[in-house]
Amino acid sequence: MTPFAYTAVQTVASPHAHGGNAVSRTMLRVQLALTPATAYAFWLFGWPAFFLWLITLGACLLFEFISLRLMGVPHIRRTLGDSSALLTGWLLALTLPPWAPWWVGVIGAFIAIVIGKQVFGGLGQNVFNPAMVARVALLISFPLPLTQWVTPLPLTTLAAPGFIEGLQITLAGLPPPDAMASASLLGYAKTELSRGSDLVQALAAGHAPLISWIGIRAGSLGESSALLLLAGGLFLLATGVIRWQIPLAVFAGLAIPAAIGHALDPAHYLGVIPHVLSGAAVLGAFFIATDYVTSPTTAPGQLIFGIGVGLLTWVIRTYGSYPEGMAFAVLLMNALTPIIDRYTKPRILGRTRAGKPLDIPAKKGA
Amino acid sequence: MGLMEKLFGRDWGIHPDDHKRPAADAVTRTMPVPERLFVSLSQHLGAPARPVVLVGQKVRKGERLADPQGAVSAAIHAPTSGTITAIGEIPAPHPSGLPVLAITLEADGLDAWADLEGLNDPFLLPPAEISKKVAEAGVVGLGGATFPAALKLSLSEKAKVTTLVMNGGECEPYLSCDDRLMRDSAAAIVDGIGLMLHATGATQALVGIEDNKPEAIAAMQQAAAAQPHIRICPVPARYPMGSEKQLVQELTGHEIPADGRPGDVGVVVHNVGTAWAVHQAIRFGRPLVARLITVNGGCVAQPGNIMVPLGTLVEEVLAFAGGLNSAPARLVMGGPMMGMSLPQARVPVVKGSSGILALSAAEVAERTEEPCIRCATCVGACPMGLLPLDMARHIQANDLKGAVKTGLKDCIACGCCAYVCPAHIPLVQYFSHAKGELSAQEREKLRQESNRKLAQSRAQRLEREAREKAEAAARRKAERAAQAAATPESQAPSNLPAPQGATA
Amino acid sequence: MSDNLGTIVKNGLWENNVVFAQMLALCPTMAVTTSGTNGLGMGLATTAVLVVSNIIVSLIRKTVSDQVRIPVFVVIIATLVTVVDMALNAWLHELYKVLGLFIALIVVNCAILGRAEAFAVKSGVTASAVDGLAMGLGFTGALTLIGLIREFLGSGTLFAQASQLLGPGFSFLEVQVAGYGGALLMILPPGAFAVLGFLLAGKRILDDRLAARSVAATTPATA
Amino acid sequence: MNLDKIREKTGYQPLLLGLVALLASASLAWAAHATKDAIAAAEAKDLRDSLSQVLPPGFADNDLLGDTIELAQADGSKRLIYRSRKAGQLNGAVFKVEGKGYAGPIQILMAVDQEGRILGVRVLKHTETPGLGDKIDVGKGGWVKTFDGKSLDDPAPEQWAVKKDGGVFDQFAGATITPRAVVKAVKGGLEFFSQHKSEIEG
Amino acid sequence: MIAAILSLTILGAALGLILGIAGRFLAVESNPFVDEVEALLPGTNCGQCGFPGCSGAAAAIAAGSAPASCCPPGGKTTAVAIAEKMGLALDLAAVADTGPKLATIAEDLCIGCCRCIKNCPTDAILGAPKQIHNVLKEACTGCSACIDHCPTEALVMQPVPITLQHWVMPKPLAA
Repeated sequence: MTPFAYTAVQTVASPHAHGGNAVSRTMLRVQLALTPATAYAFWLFGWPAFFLWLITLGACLLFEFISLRLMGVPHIRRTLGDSSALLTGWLLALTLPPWAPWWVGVIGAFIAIVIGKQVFGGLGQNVFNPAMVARVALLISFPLPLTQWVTPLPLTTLAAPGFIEGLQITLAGLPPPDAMASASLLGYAKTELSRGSDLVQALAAGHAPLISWIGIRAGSLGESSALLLLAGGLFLLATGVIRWQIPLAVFAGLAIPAAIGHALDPAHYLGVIPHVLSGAAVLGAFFIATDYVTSPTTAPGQLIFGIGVGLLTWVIRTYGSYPEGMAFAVLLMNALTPIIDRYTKPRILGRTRAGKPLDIPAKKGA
Repeated sequence: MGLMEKLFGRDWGIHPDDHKRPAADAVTRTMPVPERLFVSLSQHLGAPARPVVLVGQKVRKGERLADPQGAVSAAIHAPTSGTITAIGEIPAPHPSGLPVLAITLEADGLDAWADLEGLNDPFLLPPAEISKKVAEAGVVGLGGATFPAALKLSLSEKAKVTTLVMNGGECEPYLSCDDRLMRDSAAAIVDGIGLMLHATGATQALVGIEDNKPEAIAAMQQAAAAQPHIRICPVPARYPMGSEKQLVQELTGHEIPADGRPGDVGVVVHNVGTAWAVHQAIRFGRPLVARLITVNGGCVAQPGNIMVPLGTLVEEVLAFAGGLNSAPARLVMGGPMMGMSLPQARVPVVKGSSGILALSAAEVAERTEEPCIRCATCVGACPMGLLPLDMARHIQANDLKGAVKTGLKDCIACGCCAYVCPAHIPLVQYFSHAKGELSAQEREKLRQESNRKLAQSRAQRLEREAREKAEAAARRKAERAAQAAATPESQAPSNLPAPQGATA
Repeated sequence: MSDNLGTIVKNGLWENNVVFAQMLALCPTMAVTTSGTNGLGMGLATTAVLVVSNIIVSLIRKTVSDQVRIPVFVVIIATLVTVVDMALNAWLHELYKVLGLFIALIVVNCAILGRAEAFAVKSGVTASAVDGLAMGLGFTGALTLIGLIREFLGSGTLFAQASQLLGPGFSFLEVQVAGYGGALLMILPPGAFAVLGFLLAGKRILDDRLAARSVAATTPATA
Repeated sequence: MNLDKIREKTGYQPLLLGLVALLASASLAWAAHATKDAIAAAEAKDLRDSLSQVLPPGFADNDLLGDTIELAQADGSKRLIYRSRKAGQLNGAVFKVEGKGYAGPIQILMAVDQEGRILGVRVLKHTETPGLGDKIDVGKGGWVKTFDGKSLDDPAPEQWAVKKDGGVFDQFAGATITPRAVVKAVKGGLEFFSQHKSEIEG
Repeated sequence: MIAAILSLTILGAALGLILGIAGRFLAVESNPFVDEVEALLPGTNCGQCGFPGCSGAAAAIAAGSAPASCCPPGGKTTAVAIAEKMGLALDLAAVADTGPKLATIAEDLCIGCCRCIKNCPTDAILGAPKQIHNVLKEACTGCSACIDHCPTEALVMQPVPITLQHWVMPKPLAA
């Protein structure tokens, strides 16, 4: 027998065991899932893209630190350590034009962290997806730098800007040379449509869907490789970080109207493949719409939410004035999340959906 | 609604590491009676028992120490023979560390039973007689809720119960006392089930045993082979399968209405351990004075199941079990999911103690609370279909009404939500706190109600007294006036009726 | 109610500021503050209506019965606003082109009815006039501040077109930040909400600090 | 009877509210009367100002507002033409055209001289993306002034397009649709003028 | 012009008539909250709030001149209930809820003067002249009306002891 001294330090309730899941672990997994696509995008767009990413992340952490400090939150280091701010910055960076100047990243970080998140009360309290708030605010405020896409210039090619040149592009805000100016696939389609051209012919010239898969085309970092992002998304599904409802519903909401429209009038409606594989569809479906804080909590609610995001994206892409609508769609559905949650509450065991106790069944064999 | 549930299923509950072996496979040990026992008077749900012995009195094992008091209560018996040395307060086996009244019994070492008589053919007795015997033996639900068993037996007779659900689920990790009991004493349990069937008037018994206990299932199937109305039903291992509502739904398909009892769907639920205690009480007349306890946890040197006399200190049980490897981070009475953390080791074992766990820091995995990120893992885990995150949010904001609206009263405190929460939010503690506050408010309301009545009756009394005084004064005045006016007689009669009219 | 005039002025300008403390009249606050000039113009127009309506209400306060109090006030305010609207259109046409849409909004500006109900109906003419002026100037100040911030961040200018409102002599107010195109969001409604939110937070912090300081000043030093 | 008592009478309420309404409407009537002329003058001045923006200074000496003609367009709707004269001699026309922009219609006012040369172009109203398409505003850039002096023959009809489409007009970085729409609308205006020249002159 | 002025005047008069009639028939006599608030108060008229009895306090609360938390014996529960009824925001931190208290009598000091008995609003004190008095725990509201009347300071307010049955799990400290 080993004698021991034991006195409980404080009164704690059950349970006295824990499954071991942690917020930081979840965030880490999301970052892991983003890494391959991001690395590929760095290769595709070179040093400026890397610098912009770095600046955005750094600014997010800085603004988070300042906000927490101002609000007098204890254990700032621990709160920073849950890396939610890092993830917000990362997602934001993935939606920016790769060669955008540094201040785009910094202002974006300020909007995302301070206005999008901390003003609402910090992690878990924000109504809207902070990265998307920043993305939309930037797009509306600074339309020019936010719509300047460049043709991919892989790091390994000779013409790619070197380290110093990359720094100049990001820090001095050198606009990309005219020859490099390009449009994303959706932007190109939108322009062609407004010219009154036939989409079938316009797309035949140089924008084969295959390229969407490999991702060598103009666009933000997060548009660059649907394939790698898909792999990351599947990793999140497999590790249980996200559930299947939102991604599937987003794709369904986007693909079904796209298929119908394309079948009816291919000259005016893009097909399913360009819709799903270009723009922010994959990134949005797996990484943005699935944000825990701003999406519904129940499975049916998540399905409704996802379909709404997909459908609105399609509507904005097709009829709106912007070529891409994922960010707007996510924000709009974020606003609906409390209502969706309210009407998709799970049924409580022993109660009807309305919350009344179940009737006592008539006794059998009495 | 129906389609929704079919499509998405009710994927409730969790699958924690069960940690049941090797404790479940270790041979059951019986603990010798320690020198001194502390028999708590609050070993059951309901009012504490009222002691019927005096300090200095000698008792034999099984003699009654305390009578039930009130509608819901249970008798308490001497766990061994010896002398009563004190009746006073000792620390309760409860997280609050508050004192509880207990009888201290100095063992004489003989462990001599009182003269007890069992029944040879209890099936000839009317069911009510069985319930009475069970009540006399002080049997309570041994699953942990400690509801007086006899009450449930007799209540279910009134409620026209057709099915007796026996809970052998033991879904709590670490615990294996029911498992062990079923392996060792399957025949006694089956006999107890038979007696309970008789007492309740139910026509069939369904014994739900989680499929992670194949030995227990086999033993029970063998013991019940001859009795077709006692069916052994393996159920999938999933926490909290052993919770009443979940087990009844799993076995019978009936959903117990909220605020209702299993009786509402023609079912009564008892623990297999209770069946064993009923068997002991009816066949041998032995009251509940000892129980099988699982001693387990990372700090326990030789985990296993031990038959312990009630009133033994946790400290002594741990010592008998082989001591501890290291100082525990937390001592728990019951299972890790719903058990109570103990303030210290010098608290007695009671009827509801299914396990004593000495958990290491790694097992407890204590972490600081972080902000909720609304990941909704808790929503998926909740076996009741609640939204733990919303309830906790209401309680954090002191909005008890909002919490009740979101289903606080339906919460069974199973701990699934807190177990899976990545932000380490002590959800169950929020809910327990809120439930406690609610009942405190309820009590306060009742108290104010009665106070108001008292104040009103006092006000009425004062008014009456004042009025009576005034009337008396008026009467005296009138009398004096009458006397004074005795000579002019004509005025007296017209003067007198006035005060009388006022009183009427 | 009508304590000394100094308190009334302080109340209107700061303590009980229409926008920052009472959070009234947020509709015009959000709508017109796309530039400092617009804010100033709207504020001054509102102030004019507020002063006159306060005076009239105070004058007739003994005559008006409770039953028709609110309709009477509304008719008075609506008339005043319509007159201001016509006058601006006729004689300050350039400003009218900017503010025209919003002038009509003054009718439903709860700050005006609010002051009539909360102050003028209980106070004398002088106090009511001072209250109207102070509240109006507080409102003007708030609108101008919000307008300036939004204008600066949103279009990189300060007091653009101020000379059209105040006369050519005030063209020195007009500032243009070279090389800054502005963040357009700030001119759009979300920018108004964000700026107002930050200003409200700022005022709270300032008030807390002032309160803490006055407490510190009144408690004698114990060291 | 004092005022407090009278105020509570049921009959007092209609009297009071009626009186207030009477006074209010009377003062409104007076104000409307007093400002009527000034408002009309200010509005006429507005229109005149915008018309004179597209005309070179001193180009016209007549009152354009008083010298208008309505012509039917291809779709049947009417288009109002203001005729400019110097010393009684017709020397140009001012009219509105509409282009289909990126986010909605773009209203353009243009002036053309007798030879079919553009005297001036101004965008009156548009909903183009701020920061991108809104450079067609004269306040945000001098782009619309590049139309001055152009006619249907100069540049050649196939060069009446933005540079990206092989034309002579600049487009702005990030936005092609808006300038394209304006060019198309102005070209349409010129064509309209050349078709209806005789009617305008007549 | 005349028509516009005339129609507006008639409209004003007509609406004024409607309001005048409505004012006559729809007048609300008293504040409806008073009774409801009084029902929430303990009703013991102990006077700790500083108002003449519970009805006085209810009137003051309904009129807004007293806070919802003005009833010390009612404690947090009553304050919350009243605030809810009145739609008021309640600063719970301002409610100094020290927990329920009970009057207790120190037996060695009590001289059996019966003065406390006369002042107890709920008849919670038992006793006779020259006998040691006793407080009925169930009936004591903790209003402390008796305390000042004890000539020997035998009456003391003591917190109600927490028992296992009354224990409430503490709220987790927010992170």
